[in-house]
Amino acid sequence: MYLARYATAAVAASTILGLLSVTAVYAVPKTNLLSQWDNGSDAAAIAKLGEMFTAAGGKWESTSIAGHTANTLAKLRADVVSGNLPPAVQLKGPEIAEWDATGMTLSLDEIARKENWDGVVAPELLSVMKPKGSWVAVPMNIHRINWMWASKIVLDKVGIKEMPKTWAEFNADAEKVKAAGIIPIAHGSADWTDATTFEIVVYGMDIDLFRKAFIEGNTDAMRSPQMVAAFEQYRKMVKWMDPGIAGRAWDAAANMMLTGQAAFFFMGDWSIGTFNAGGFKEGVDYLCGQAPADNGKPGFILNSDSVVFFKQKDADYLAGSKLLAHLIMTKEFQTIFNQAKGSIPARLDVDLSKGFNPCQQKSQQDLGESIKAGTLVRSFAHNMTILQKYRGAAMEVITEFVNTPNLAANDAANRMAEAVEAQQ
Amino acid sequence: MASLTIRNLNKTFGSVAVLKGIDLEVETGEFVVLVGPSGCGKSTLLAMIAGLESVSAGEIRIGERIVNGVAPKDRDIAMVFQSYALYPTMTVRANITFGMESRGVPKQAQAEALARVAALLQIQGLLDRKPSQLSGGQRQRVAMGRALVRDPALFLFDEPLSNLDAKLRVEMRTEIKKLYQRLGQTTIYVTHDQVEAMTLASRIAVMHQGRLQQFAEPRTVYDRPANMFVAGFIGSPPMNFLPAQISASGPAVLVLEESEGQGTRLPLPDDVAQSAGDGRRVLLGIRPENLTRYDHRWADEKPCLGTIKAPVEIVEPTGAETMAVVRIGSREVIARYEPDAAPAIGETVTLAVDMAKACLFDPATEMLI
Amino acid sequence: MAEAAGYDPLGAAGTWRHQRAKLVVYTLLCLFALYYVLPLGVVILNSFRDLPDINRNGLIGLPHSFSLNYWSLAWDKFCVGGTCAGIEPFFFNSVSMVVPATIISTAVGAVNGYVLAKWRFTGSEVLFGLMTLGVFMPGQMVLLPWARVLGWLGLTNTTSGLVLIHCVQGLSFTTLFCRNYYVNIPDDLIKAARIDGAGFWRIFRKIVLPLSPPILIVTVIWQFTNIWNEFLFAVIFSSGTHQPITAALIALSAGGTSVHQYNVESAAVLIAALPPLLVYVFGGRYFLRGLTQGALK
Amino acid sequence: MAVEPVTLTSVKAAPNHGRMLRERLATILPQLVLAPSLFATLIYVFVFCGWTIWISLSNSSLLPDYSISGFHHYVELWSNRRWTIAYTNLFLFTSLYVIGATAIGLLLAILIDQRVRAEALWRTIYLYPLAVSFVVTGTVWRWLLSPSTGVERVVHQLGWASFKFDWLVQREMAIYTVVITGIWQASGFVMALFLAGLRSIDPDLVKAAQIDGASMPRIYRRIILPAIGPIFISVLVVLLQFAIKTFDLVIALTGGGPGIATTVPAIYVYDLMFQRGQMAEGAAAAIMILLALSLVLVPYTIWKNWRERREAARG
Repeated sequence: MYLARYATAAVAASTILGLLSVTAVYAVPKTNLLSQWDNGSDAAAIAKLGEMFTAAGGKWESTSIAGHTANTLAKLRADVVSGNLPPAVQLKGPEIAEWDATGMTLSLDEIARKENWDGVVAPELLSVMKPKGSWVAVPMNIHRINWMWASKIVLDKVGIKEMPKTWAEFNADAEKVKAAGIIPIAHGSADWTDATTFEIVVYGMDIDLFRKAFIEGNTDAMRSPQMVAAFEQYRKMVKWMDPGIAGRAWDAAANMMLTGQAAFFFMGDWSIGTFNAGGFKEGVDYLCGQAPADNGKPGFILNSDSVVFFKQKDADYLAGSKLLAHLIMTKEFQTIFNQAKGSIPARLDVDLSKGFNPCQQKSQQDLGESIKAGTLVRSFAHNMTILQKYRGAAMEVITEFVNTPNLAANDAANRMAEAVEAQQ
Repeated sequence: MASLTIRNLNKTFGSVAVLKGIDLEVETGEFVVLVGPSGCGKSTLLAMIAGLESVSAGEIRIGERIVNGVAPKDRDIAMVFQSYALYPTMTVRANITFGMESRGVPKQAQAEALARVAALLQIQGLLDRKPSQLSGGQRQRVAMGRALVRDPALFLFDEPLSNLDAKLRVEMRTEIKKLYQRLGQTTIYVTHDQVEAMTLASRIAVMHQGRLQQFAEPRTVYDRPANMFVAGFIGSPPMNFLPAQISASGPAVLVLEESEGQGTRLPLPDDVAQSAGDGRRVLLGIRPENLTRYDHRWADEKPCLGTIKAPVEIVEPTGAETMAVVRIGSREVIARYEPDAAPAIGETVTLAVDMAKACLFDPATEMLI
Repeated sequence: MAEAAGYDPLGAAGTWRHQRAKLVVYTLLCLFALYYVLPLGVVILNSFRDLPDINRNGLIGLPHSFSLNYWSLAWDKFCVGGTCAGIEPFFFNSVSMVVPATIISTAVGAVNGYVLAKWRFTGSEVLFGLMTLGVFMPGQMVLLPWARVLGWLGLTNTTSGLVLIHCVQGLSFTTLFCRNYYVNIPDDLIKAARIDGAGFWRIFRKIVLPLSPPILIVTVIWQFTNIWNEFLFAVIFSSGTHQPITAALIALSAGGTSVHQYNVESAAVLIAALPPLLVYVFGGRYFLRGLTQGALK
Repeated sequence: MAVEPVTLTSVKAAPNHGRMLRERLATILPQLVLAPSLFATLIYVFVFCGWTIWISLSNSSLLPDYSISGFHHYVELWSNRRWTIAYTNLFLFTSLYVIGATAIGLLLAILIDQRVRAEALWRTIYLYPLAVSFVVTGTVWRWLLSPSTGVERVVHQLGWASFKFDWLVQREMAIYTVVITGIWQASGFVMALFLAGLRSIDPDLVKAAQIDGASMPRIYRRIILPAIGPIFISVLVVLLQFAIKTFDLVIALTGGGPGIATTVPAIYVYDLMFQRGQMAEGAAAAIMILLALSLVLVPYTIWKNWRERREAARG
């Protein structure tokens, strides 16, 4: 009797211990992704990532914060100050380096080596994702900024056969459109949209100026005659916009182009998501082309969304971070995510022939050519180059220029240089 | 029931002294009225007896117990407020039983006490009403009921009748008197109305500027006021004051300083003159009812009668009596007339002064001589 | 009738002038009403229109199409805030935050007001002054200190943390409202109750609380709508599936890099605004009464 | 006889001890009850303010850093164009908003006070904006005020092609659209406050003035408005603190644009502290907001104290 009882107890105990050790070894991967993709198609794309995570046996949670990027960053800061590092956060450009410098980020070198990320990710992204030589961020996509979209209806009506290749051609075409009583450029003014269009102008006019001013943050370049010339070109373009730009959402501006109220529209490739959702077709309703570049070379302004992982005490979250990093880099996710968002995969080895929009295919092709031509740059307007404080100061001047008709190009250039210098 | 003893009680708010050295001994079963003009400290004194204000110095005893630091609820007192302080959200019933409920009195006992008080005050029909549905007089009764329902050591009344109209006030005054005569509880009653004080009190404590001026039976306070303040405060219309000088050469007389001609001479009881001293300057205090139309028949009845001639300036009939304001020297003096014998304005009348009832005050100290 | 007690400013004038004056009054009232109702009207109409209608005829216009479908889409299908379950989960997150925060801050405010109005002690007026300073703190400034405090208390990213924040930030208001109201309760009532043997809490429960409904309604309306609509803390101090409704609201109103479905978004916005709107519509009368009786003096 | 006092004291002594403690507790109970809220509020107000002052004097950038580096962030702040625009906007917006909301609120209160029919309906209509988040109403107002989607477009469609209402996109005028929207939201609340005041006026006062032959406008100007004087002060203080804290309205309506024309200090603080990683300068800006607040609060407190003392003196 005694013995039997003892045996039963022992068996029970060892079973429980066994179970415990099993759970300890096989942690349930957990994560909570903090991002600003909060709405509509963006949210759907992130929800897809969540499904993949769950399917791989993880416990998925996401926190999406809208509006101002400041909200996401405020949330990140609040979490850090409260001592609860978030496991995964959508961060980009120089912010990756800044947060990496705090020593709170999680190194992903092990998994990167195993999956050969260095071999498949676009080279221009490597320095961003590995600020100190160690992988701390996972790129989700490559956005192209220097797109020019045009309304097929308007071009046909006005008789423009080909997308303009240089700014001179563009200016001539815009005049034609204007003469036909149609708004030449659809635009919605906000600091980031104004800066997006302006960086396209600067890039198209003088790629060296772009590098000096917007990548190195050189203030002499900002007040140079070339920059003044770029502002002058921009002033012309602002005059070709309608008076209702202030406060207009960018997608409302896209709609003006799509419905033939306006001819051209400068915006990154996330517009494709909007075009698709509205049922508009490339070649029928709209055309896509590289924004004008006076050097005649293929060019590419790149923006990339990425996820940074922070150190965690909980083994479940560590496992989750590894799983999430792995999933983001899979071809499957890169395909699904980018088909929804209009961008192209951050991996160069994904086949875009199926399920991608023709413009996206062109984007991938141009990326390759641009790398060859040495014209690939990262986007200043989308926070891939200089620190937020310099970028913010410069963008303020650009958006002020757009909204102040009597602000001279020369003054704007000087003001931009001064604003950035004030932050140094 | 208990006595109340107050010794050298002081109260200061910041640097302001509100009560200065109050001594008061109230015997068991006495009805003491604290009376005085507003701001004299009487309500503060009552609040201190109730425990609603702290004691700055001195001591308060209820019965044998010093209650200085005792919470109001443990002092075994009941209080009726000027505003009645009926709980507006409770019915009359709940208002009356609230105190017993707070003290955990059994329901049965509560009901009995309620029935007793309701019958006593004849408010049986009002028990389920809210205070807002009661008239002023009914509210007053309920407020009394709330106090009467217990059998406290001490009843405290804080100007309970001042919110009632004149007629009701007189009625309720009588009611309170009846109740007291029936229950015989030790009661402290604050009022600024000297008529209430006179009618209700077994003893009156007159207060002024934080000091107790006089503490005595109503009759004494009226007839022999301790000082000019009490003399002026108690009695309506108030006592008249006339400057005068004592002359003890021959039969003692008082010479008015400011009368027509070379000074009217009024007879003075010898003992008064002697105790005051010859040639002393005094203030003559004489109540209006002791200053009236001269009648020859009185010469025999009233041994100490003087006369003054004065012109009438104003005549005020009040119904039962008529007041005549006459001028003596620079002073206006009020005399009392029977309505059918009232003088005419402008007439110079001869007034009889009943010097047996006169009070003499020291002009410097204002104290009764 | 309450009106009978009031005065009739126009009553004394002649009939013709009276009529003309009435006309002016109602015209003005209607004009202002238009100014006030317009935004709400636009959103309500849009919540029933289909997308082509909105895109073709603009955001402002009478419906050429009508469907109730968008309301149900908005409630539990629309993709917002990283999930595609509509705003329903956000809605209930908000409820579970707003209800306790409102009740606690009102209750504590009432007790504080009771102490500060009826149990004054040396320095209590100064303390009251200091407490009301909390009304003026800008939200952006206190964000990080709050993060630190929540970290210490272990309440980061929890509903309890948000409840705590809203309670502390609301205390200044609730205390101010209640104290100013309770000051008008006669001191004699409290004294009478003390002589009747009631203590601190019994007086509060039996005497003060039954007199409080007007001010409690003001406080509850104020707290409820403010906490429901507050977005900075709601967004920063919540996480994952605990985000309150304002997090979803910003997602709806902000541009973002995705496509606007104005009809569903309008419906979502209306659902999100419904609780405070209802509170105002049904509590408005009491709100005014509470204000009249001394909430703000 | 000799035994009795002994038993009395021995019986009384034991409960006396507990009783004394209980009574002590009872006397400080109000303070005890107040203490937790007081503690929380004082931390909230003073410690949080102190923390911000400290940060503004430090070198904090991405995250708080507690080494003091002096006042240079304040100097930088005032040399920043955007900040001077924000501060100027604050004063422009605040004064127009306070005046406008007070005037409209008062007018509405007076109109409603004319014994109108369906009073509750009018009140609800005017009061509801306060119930809805600015995140929502700001967006809708943007639609309404934007020339391409809003009022201007509708009027054009109705056939008046030259009609212009494009303040939202005019650099100099955009701040006034913020004022319009702000007034829209707050004036209903102001109306409620004034209405409460008007209702508390003794009707005899107005009757007396009517008998004296005063016209209605004159009665309002000379009798009623002076009688509700204290309400004006309450309204001013409430509106001022709303105005100075303005944040979500501007974010939703103009995003601080066109350009940076409608930036306000609260947005500036938020941008610097959270988006740009310039925490110290952001904290300095927050302190400047507090200073602007104290410009309002200090005179108000002095006035209030003076009034209370005067009332106390009158007894």
